[in-house]
Amino acid sequence: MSALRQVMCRSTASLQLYQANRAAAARWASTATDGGPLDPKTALARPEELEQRNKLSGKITVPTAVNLSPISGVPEEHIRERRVRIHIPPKNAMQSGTDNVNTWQIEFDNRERWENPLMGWASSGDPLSNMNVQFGSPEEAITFCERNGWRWYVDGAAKPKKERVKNYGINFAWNKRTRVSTK
Amino acid sequence: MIRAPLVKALGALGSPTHQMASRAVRTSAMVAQTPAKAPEKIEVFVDDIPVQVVPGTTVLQAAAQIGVEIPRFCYHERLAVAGNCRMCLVEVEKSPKPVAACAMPVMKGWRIKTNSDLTRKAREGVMEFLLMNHPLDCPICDQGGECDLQDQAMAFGSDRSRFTDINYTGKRAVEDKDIGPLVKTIMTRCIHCTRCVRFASEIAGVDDLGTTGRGNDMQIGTYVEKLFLTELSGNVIDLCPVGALTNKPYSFVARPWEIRKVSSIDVLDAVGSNIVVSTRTNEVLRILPRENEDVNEEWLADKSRFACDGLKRQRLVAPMVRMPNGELQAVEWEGALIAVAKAIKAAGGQIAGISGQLADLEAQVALKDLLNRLGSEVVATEQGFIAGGTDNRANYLLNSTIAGLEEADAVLLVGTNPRYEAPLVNTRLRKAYVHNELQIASIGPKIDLSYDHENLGADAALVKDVCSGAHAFSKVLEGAKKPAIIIGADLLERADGAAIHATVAEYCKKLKKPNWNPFNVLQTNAAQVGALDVGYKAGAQTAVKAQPKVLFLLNADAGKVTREQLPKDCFVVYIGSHGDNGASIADAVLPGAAYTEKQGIYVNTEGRPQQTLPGVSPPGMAREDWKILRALSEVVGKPLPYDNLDELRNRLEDVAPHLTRLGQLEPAGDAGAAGTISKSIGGGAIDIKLKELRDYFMTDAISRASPTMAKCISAVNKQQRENEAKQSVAI
Amino acid sequence: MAGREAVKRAVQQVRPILSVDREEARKRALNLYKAWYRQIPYIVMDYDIPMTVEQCRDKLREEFVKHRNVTDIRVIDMLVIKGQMELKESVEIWKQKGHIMRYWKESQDPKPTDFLSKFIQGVN
Amino acid sequence: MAKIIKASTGLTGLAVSTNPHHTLSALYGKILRAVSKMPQDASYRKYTEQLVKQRADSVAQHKDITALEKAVGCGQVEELIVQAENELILARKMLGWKPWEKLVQAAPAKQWDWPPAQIMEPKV
Amino acid sequence: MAALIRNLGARAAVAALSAKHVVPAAGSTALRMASTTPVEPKKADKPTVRQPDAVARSHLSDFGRYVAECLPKYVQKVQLTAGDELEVLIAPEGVVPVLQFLKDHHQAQFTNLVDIAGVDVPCRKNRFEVVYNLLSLRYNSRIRVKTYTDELTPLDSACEVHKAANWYEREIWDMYGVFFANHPDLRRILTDYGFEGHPQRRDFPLSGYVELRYDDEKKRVVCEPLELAQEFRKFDLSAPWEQFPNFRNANPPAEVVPPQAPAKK
Repeated sequence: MSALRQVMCRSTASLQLYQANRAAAARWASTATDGGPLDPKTALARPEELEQRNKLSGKITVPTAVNLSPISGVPEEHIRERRVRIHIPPKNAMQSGTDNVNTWQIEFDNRERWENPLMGWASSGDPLSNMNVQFGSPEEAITFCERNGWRWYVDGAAKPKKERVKNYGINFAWNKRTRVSTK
Repeated sequence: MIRAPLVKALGALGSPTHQMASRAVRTSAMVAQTPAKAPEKIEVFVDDIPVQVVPGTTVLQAAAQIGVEIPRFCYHERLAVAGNCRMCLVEVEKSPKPVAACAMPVMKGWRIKTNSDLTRKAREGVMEFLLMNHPLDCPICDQGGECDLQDQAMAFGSDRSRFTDINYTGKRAVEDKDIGPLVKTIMTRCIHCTRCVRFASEIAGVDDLGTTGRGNDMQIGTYVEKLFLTELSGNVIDLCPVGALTNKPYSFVARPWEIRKVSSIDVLDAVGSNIVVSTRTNEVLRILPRENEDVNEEWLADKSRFACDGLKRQRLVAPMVRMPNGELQAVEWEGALIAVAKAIKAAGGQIAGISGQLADLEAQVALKDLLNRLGSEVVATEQGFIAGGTDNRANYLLNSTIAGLEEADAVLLVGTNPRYEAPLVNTRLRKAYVHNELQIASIGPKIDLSYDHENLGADAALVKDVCSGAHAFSKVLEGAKKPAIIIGADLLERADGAAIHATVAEYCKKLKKPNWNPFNVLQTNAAQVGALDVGYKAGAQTAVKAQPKVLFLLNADAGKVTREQLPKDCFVVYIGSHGDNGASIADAVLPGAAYTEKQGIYVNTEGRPQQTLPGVSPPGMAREDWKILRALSEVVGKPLPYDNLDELRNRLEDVAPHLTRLGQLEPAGDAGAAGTISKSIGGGAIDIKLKELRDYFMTDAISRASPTMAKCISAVNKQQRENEAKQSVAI
Repeated sequence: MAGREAVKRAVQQVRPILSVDREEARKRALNLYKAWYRQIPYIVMDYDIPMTVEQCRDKLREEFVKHRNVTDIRVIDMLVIKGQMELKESVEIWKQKGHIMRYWKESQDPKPTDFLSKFIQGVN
Repeated sequence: MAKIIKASTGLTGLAVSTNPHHTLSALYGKILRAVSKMPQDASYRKYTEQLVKQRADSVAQHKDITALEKAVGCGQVEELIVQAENELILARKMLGWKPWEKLVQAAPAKQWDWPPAQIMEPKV
Repeated sequence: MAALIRNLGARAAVAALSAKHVVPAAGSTALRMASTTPVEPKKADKPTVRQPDAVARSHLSDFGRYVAECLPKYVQKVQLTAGDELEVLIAPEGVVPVLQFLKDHHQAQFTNLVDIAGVDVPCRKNRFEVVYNLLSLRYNSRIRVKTYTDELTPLDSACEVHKAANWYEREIWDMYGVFFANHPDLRRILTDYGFEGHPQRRDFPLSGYVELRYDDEKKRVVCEPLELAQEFRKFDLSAPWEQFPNFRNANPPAEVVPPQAPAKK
């Protein structure tokens, strides 16, 4: 693997060097004819700087899975001890619309709250209880959690809805059981 | 359900399984894609987007398939089509006038326009009419913020009104009705969608609600003054698209937008209804149903919905130890744990555990593990069951499944009243009765099941008759495509319970059909199936017989164990949330968490494991039940090998892997006792505990602590007294 | 499980931040460590913090060792960049005493780690 | 040759040019030469050549500065010089960037979708 | 082309002036009928929705197409948002070339960098969008250049093109944690020294993770994990019914400008 990477790095680097040379030559040519200024940055740069710049303009090969928890700024206890639940928010039983349940959400496990001794408020030490992040699919949410180093579980896969045939005429059917008795 | 932490040996983060996740999703996508064997589909166009639908689909359903929700008030997925609010009018190309989307089946090639000028104008017009008589009292209305009328007036209504009559006659005003302690009515707000009427007559099977008058004088009411008393009355609150029917105990408590919603599971009966617990500032405010087609559809029984105020009363908030003077005194956790540990050490392995009605699976596993480590095997459930019948899972499950009962066409109820033992199973039976020509018979006392059924009598010997094929109803069962026999769990506690069970199981082998298991036991306790699954013995007497020196009562509150049955020096430890029967006989009380305060698995009567999620923290010094047992084990010196829930779930997976596949049903085999039938069915009448509505409301520690449930009982009693008085006057 | 392995081995071509291989990243981290190490006496003096140079160097080591398991080149680079910025803030005396003392978390009581004390204190 | 016709451009930092015609035509010539190194079918070359030639023609046609400014219609002649200088720098940089090549990287799926985070599968 | 863009501003202004404001006639009948009067053949006038000028739109989409044609290597998509705001969506490699082109090209001259903004969309593979708002004083026109990156991929700093980018990029680094390569002075700009995390990320809690207080014994400010005496209330303001379906077709959030101009008939 590492050998491969080295080779790749070398090839890209040499390619870029070549390109840079060519570009420099072209620029030199143009300078010769036009008498215009060179790019001062390139002209004045030291060779090692140039080399570094060339190196960085290439690509490196790294594993796809990354763990960003060291640089995300989230305190360690919230990474080690929390679990993320990935779910679709349930439809509110009080209403019939579905416009706000068309998304996957992540939610952290509930942590302890206590009663504030002075005022009787509900106190909490959990900054993440108010987080609200939406996703289009559980995979996106899983990727997000894994990149941030959180443990996760997916709760309640999206079930396809049952098709049901509704019929107005059944209200007036001969079948006494479906005929509505009160109006 | 994909569970990350369970995938072992995957490093510290327990990082799992794109693979599993994607497979799960892929299969579900495939299921979604494969067309059902349904008749050929026809194509219609909703806003120029082609949709394939089965013939007979309404316009509204076709639009919903591509995510276009047509506004509606009277239409409800699970109720009959009424078509009287007219809000769902949409334009269909080449149709001279707008059509009511909820009632009109689509025709091939129709072009439906849900956002055209005509459609919008029609909606604006309907909305204007609706608002003509609807008070503009959203600020003092409990529905405000989750009101269909409010939202749809915003979305689809006009921005001004032509209603000037307010200066002359004013808006219509209707007298409020008293229909019970659960549902508050403000009838002026009613828009006559008749959803409540349809629910009462179709689903609940109570023809109490109806309309009187016509036109502007139309009113929803109970015809004569009476209470709307049914075990499902709370659902009309959800159904009401406006604030006419609201939650009485919850009135003026909170606004919907400031509430935290936690998806959870109800444990007050064995159905395992999916619920949403609404909390704010560490308080449970109300409980709403959550849609689950396989369990509770969209409904919720009244006890599950309204007993949540019992979570705040009678709570155990500190550990207590009985002092030499016989009084329980609150102590710190250290003291209580040490006291219990001392007793355990003194007992020397003579320990027993009894798990009650509301215990979660985690605590049950922890208790069993702890007792095993201490050298005891005696763990039992509080509720009895037939001896030796717990090896075969099918013996104690509702094998036809709750959703499956909807398709049954002949059902025999033996010693059970599903209406009050499991109201949402009863709605399935009623649904089958209405739509599927279900024939029902019952053996037991005469009861009202909200649908017509034949009472064969109360004698236990009838079971033998029917199962031998001699009885008239046997013909019905044998001729049915999907017959089912449902036995009440309480019945099996009888002395001849095993015989009844075996007889029925034998007969069910005969009735069996492919993909259909007719043998059913209707459990009443949420914890029962889970306990039997992880290897608990059935019946509190098992534990009593062992004459233990230390007895653990895990949420055991039914009062089946008394001090007299136990040895004098027995040290009783109660772990649970409420100060009820269990705590009163205990020597040490360790406060546990109620079902809204812990993450725990409960297995419902059909064997479906589901988990609750914590919405609030346990009050005071109360802790999650399994943590108490874990802490105790460390004090005793035999620490249990799990420190957090994930590790405990791993242990649970070792014990019973099917119980960690949450939400999924594991089919069980045939029912049948392991041994031969020892006893024949004795005579004697079969009795049922929950015969009437008043018996329904208080069945466990939480509902016994609930003031709302007490109000319900007194309302039922009052209504009955009044009825009797009226009858005596008439005589 | 095969799929899982594939996920583990999957690689991507990305733009480097500072370093193109592990060796370079390691060098950068070491350089940063050295720079901090040399600056610590001045920081102790300038900010007049109630800590000895040794204590500071222990803390420095602790902060670096905390991230010993990081293998991703780019994450190492980002950590180096952030460390560099912090060093600059400290050296230029943009920070104040409180900021420097924050590394020691003095006012925080250590949280219980074993099950029983967590249980008795009632923390998750 | 050309007399100074104005005392000031009225713009801070922009001095009056003494010989705008000469400067402009030199600059335009350089731009054209730089651009001519690009491939024939590069749109940037096409459009720039077209515009610069047009302006160079105007410079050649109109000896009077006011008339020139009016003919070009893009500000004072000093501003035209600035524009031409900018274009020259750009053209030279463009030679290195080669922006006429095919798209370097297609946008990942869903990158530009709005609103994001919606479940797309049909419900039934 | 130059004239084309230049005229744009003036035309828009004229159009806005000449647009008819239909004031309902006095009298109750007119007022009452206003909402449900038959739909006129002309599109109903909705004063709350600003209607973009068609000429301006066509000019902007022409210019967008022009940019895409000149820089096919970098431009992924060109779109008009909110009716008449031109957006050029580019690959992250093209930040410097595109900005340089827009700044120095005769036809563009977007010499003012108004601001640089960040957007965090956690569900995407590249979760951050970086948005450059540019203004051309010469042509009185604005353009928005958008690109994307994730937490680890550096973007090229625009400082070598626009000096103004310096602080804006520091702000984005501070708020989102996007690293800008070749930035002359990349360091925090808004947060306190010692602050960890990037506050504008969607997964950063409103309350933050730590709290500061003055410690009387130590005589300095100390930093502790957050403990809220009163927990923040969580407001769920989403409604199950789409709130403004009537505005659904008002000004679409984004319309793609096709690479080729539609064939003229």
